[in-house]
Amino acid sequence: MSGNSEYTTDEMMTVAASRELHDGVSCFVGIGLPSEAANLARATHAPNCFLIYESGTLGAKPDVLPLSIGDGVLAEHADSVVSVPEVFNYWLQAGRVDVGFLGAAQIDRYGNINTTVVGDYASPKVRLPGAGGAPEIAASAKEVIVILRHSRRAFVEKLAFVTSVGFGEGAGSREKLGYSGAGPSVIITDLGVLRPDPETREFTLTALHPGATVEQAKEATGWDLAVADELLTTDPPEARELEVLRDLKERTERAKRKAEV
Amino acid sequence: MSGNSEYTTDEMMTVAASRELHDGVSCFVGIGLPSEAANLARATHAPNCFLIYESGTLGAKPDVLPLSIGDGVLAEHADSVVSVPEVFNYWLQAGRVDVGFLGAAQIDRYGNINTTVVGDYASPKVRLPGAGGAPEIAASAKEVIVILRHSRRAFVEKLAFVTSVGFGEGAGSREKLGYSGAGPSVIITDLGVLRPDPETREFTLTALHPGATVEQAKEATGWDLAVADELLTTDPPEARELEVLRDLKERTERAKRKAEV
Amino acid sequence: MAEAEGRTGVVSLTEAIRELVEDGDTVALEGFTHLIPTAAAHEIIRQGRRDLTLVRMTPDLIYDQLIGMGCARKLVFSWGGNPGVGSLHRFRDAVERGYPHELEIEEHSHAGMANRYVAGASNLPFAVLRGYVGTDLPSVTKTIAPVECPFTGERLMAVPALRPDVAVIHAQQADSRGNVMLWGITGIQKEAALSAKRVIATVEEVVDEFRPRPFGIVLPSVAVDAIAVEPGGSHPSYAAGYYDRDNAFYEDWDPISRDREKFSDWMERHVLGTKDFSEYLKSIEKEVVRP
Amino acid sequence: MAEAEGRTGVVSLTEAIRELVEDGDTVALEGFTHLIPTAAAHEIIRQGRRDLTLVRMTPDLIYDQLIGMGCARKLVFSWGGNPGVGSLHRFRDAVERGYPHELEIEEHSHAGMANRYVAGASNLPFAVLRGYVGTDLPSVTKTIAPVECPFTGERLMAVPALRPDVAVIHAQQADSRGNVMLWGITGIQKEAALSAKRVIATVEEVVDEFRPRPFGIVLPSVAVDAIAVEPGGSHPSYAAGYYDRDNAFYEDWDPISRDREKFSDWMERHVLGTKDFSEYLKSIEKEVVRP
Repeated sequence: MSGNSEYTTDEMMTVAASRELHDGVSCFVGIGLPSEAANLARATHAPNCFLIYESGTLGAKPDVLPLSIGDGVLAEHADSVVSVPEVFNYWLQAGRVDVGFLGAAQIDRYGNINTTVVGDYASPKVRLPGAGGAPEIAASAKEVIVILRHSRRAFVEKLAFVTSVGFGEGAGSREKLGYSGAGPSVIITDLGVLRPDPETREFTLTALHPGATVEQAKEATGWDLAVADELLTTDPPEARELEVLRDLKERTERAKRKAEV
Repeated sequence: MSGNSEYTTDEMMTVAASRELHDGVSCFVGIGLPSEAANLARATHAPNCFLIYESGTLGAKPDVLPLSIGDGVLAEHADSVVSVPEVFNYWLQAGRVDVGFLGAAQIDRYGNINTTVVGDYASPKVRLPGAGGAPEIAASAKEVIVILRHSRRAFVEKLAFVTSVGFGEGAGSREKLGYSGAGPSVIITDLGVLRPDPETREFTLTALHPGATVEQAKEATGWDLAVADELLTTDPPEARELEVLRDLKERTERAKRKAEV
Repeated sequence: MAEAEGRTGVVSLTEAIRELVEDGDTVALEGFTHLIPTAAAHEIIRQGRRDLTLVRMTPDLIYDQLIGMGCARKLVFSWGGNPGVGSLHRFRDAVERGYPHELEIEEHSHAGMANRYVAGASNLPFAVLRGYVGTDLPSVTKTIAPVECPFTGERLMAVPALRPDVAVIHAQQADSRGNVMLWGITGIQKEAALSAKRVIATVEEVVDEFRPRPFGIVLPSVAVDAIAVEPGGSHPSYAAGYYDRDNAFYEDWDPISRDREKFSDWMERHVLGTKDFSEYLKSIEKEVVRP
Repeated sequence: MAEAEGRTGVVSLTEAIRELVEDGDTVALEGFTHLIPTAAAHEIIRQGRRDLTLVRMTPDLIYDQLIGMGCARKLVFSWGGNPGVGSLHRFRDAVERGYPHELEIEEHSHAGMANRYVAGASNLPFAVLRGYVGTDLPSVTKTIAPVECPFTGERLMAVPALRPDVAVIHAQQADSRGNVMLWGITGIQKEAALSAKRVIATVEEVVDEFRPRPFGIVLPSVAVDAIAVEPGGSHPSYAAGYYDRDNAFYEDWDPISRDREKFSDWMERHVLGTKDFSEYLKSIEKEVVRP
C-alpha cells in the first residue's frame, strides 16, 4: 500500500471507516460521517454495496454526498424508493440490513449511544435531536459500525440517556433483550479503532491511526480505556482513497453552492 | 318514470340494486352481480361513486365489466392502485368505505352470509370458494348491500357456516361484536327487496318487483318470510337503465370474445 | 443464485425450481388475478415436487393443477375459485373426496392473509386486524386468536406471520442489475416476496433500464434469488403492457378439470409432455379451436 | 370543502387553514426532508393558531418556527434537528428554557412514529414493532408498552395509533379530479394523510391528467379535504421535478434562529408581514445577499 502523509485526521477516520464496509453488503446509512464513509467505500473497493437510507431509498447511488437524509440525489439512481414504514419494517426489522452505519453524540464503553439529551431529561442542559432511526438500526442490523470523533465529551463513563443499545451492560445483554443483530462491531474515530472485547464486550483500542498515541486516545476517553496487547497501526489513506474522497467532497461542495444560488 | 315491460328478472334485480347506490359514495365492490349493479349505477345516476375493488384499484372506472376482480380494465382508469394490504387496512378497515356490495351463496334471516361450505366443514357436500374479502367488508363497510337470486337453496333457515356477519343473532349482535359498520341495509333479489326490521333486524320483504308475488318469495325462502304491512312495488327498469345495462353487457361480451381470439 | 457482483442472475426456470424448491417446502405463488406465475407452477409439477404446503390468497387454476397432480399436502388460502367462471374442481375433489389424496386446509379471509404476509415481511410473529369476530372461521382455523390493545384494552384479532420457504412471482421486467419491476395491479406480491426465505421471479423480459410505469413497484435485486425469463409466463392471466387475459382458457378449464381422467390426460399432454413453458404455450395453441 | 360532484375543491390556503385547523388541534405536517409543507406552516403561524399538538417525525425549520412563535403546546416527534446543519434553536430554547413557553414532548424512534401512523391509517388502536427494549425511551415516553404474541408468546413493543385532527402535506401535482400525486421520496405522507380526520394538500400545480412518475403515489380525491396551489410551497426543501433544496437557507437559519430577537424580527418581517407564501418568497429573495 502506498502511503500519503498529507491528509487530515478526519480523512483518516473516514477512510478507515469506509474500509470496514465489505463489497456486496447491504448497509443502512446515517447522514453525515457514515454517509461519507459508505459512499467512499462504494466509490472504491465496494462498488456493489447496497446503500439504504431511512428516507426509503434502496440501493441509493448518490454521485454527490446527500445534504439531508432525503435528498433527491438519493432517489435519482436508487434501485427502488419505498415509504418510511416499509424501509423500517420490510428492510431493517426484517433483517435485510447487514451493516448499520451510525454516528453518535455520546457513546459508552459498551457501545451504547446517546443522541437524546445531555443533563437531566426533564430539564436538559443540551437537547439533542433524538432517536431518529438509530434505536432500531442498533437493534436489527446484523452488525453496527459507529463513526465519531474521539473526545472526552463524546466517550463518556455514563450516558445521560440510552437512545440506542450497543452491548447494554456487557456480555449477554443483547441476547437478554432479544435483539437479533450482533451489535456494534467497531468504533472508528479520528484517533484509532476500537473493537469489543470478545468476552466482556467492552470496547478496546485495537488500532491507532498513524501519528496518534495511546495517551491521546486515553485522554479523549471518559473511561479507563483498555488497550489491546497487540496494538495495530492503521494503514494510511491510499492515494486513490484520498483522491476519491476529496473529489466526492469537492463535487458535493460544488453542488451545494449551486443549490445556494 | 317510463316503464318497459320487456326485461328479465335478472335485469330488474341489477337495476334495483344499482338504484341503492347513491352518487358520491365510496363502494367496495364484489365481482359478478355486485360489480354489474355498481357499474350500472356509475353509468347512470351515480357518475361520481368511487368504486373500490379488493385487488387494490381505487376509483375504478371500467368501461366494460371486469371478468375478474383484478382485471386490467379496473386499473387503467383508476384514480389510484394500491397493494392488497393497503386496500384492506387503509381503506376498508379504516372506515373509508360507505357501501360494501356483496353477493352470497347462502344467506339467513339476519343477513349472515355463507360462502364457505355446504354440509359439514370437515367433509363438505359442496366446498365453496371461501371468505375472500367478504368478512371484513361485512364488518367494516358503513353499510352493506347484498344481491343474490331468490331461492330456497340460497335463503336458508340455518347457515352451514357463517363466513360473514350480517346482524348475527339479531338486534344488538353487531354492537356486541364491536363492528363499526351498520350491517346489511338491504337484500336485492330477482323477486323483490328485503330490508331489516328496525327492531329485530330480521330481513322482511318490503317490495316486490313487478310481476312477482308474495307466494313466490315465500316459496323461495327457507324461513318463514315476514312481509311488510305496506308492500311496495319496485319501479320497473327505465328505458335508459335497460339501455345502459344492455350496452354494458354487450360491450363486455365483445371484449370477452376479443380476449378469446 | 446471485452472481459474484451481488446481482441476481438470470437462470433457466428449470434450474431455479430445481435449486430453490424442495419437497415438503412451504411455497407461495402469488399474483392477484394479474401476473399469476403459471410457468413456475408448471415447472414445479414437471419436476414432481411433493408434500408442498401451498400458500396463496386466491388459489386458482395453477393451484387446481398442483393439487390435482398430487403436489400439495396442505393449502393455506382465502378464496379458492376459478375467477369469473366458478369452482375449482380439482380443489373441490381433494377437499370433498380426498382425491388424489387428503388435503389439509387452513383458511382465512383476504384481509387476514394479506396481514399475515405483512407480518412475515416485517419479521413480526403476528399481525392485528379487525375481523373474524362472530364468524365460524376461528372455530375451524387455529391460526386466529384474540389480542388486546395494551393502551385501550380493546380486543382485536391476531393472525400469525406467513414465512414461506419460497415465494414465486411473475413480473413484467427485470433490469440489467437484477431488479424486478411490476406495474398495474401488484396485489400482495411485494409482501409475499419479502416474507419468504427464497424468492423466484419469472419475467416477461429483461430491459436495460426501467422507465416509470403506472403504479409500478421495484423489488431490488438483493431481495430476489433467481430470475427466469418466461414470456407469456402468466398465461391465462394477463401481464399489463404485454398481453390480455385469455378468458376462454378459464372457461375451457371448467370441463377439463371437472373430470379426473380428462384432467390427467390434459396435464400429461400439455405440462408433463412439454419440456418448458414455451413448448406448453405452443402445445395448447395447436389444440384449441375457438369460434 | 369538497365540491358538489364529490371532487376535492381547490381553495386558497388561507381558507383551507381557516376552515380546517382549529386552536387545540393535533396537527401533523409531514414530508421527510422532501416536500415539506412550509407554505401551510406559515399560514398556520399567520392565522395565530394556539395550543396545537404538533406531530412530525422530523420537526425541522417549520416546527422550529411554529414552536418559536408560540403555536405549540406539545410536540410528538422522533428527530428534531436542522437537517445537515445542526440544532433547532427555537425547539431547544423551548425544551431547555421553556421559551416562549413550556413545550410538552412525546418522543419516539422513527420506526415507532412510522408504525403509529400506519396503525392510525389502518384504524387500529396500536402497532407492534421490535425496538425500544433496553433504551431509556420507555422510561420517559408513556406511549410505549410491551405486548405478547398470542401464538409464540414472544414479547414485542406496542405503540398507540396516531390519529391527528389534521394532516398537511405538500405534493407536486393535483389533477382535475382532485387527486393528489407525489413522487420521488414520499416518506410517511400517505400514512399521515390517511391517519388524519382532515387532510390539506398544497401542490406545485394542477394538471389535467397525471403521467407515470418514478415511485409515484396517488392519494385519491376522496382522501383529501382541501387542495391549495402553492408553487414553491415546500421551500427551503425541494420538490422533485420542480426545484432543488435551498441549502443556504438551512445554513442561514442557524444564526437567525439562535437569537430570540433576531428570530422574532425575521418572522415578523417575512411571515407575519406578508399576506401569503408568494409574497413571502419575494420577501426573502430581496433580503438574501449570497456570494
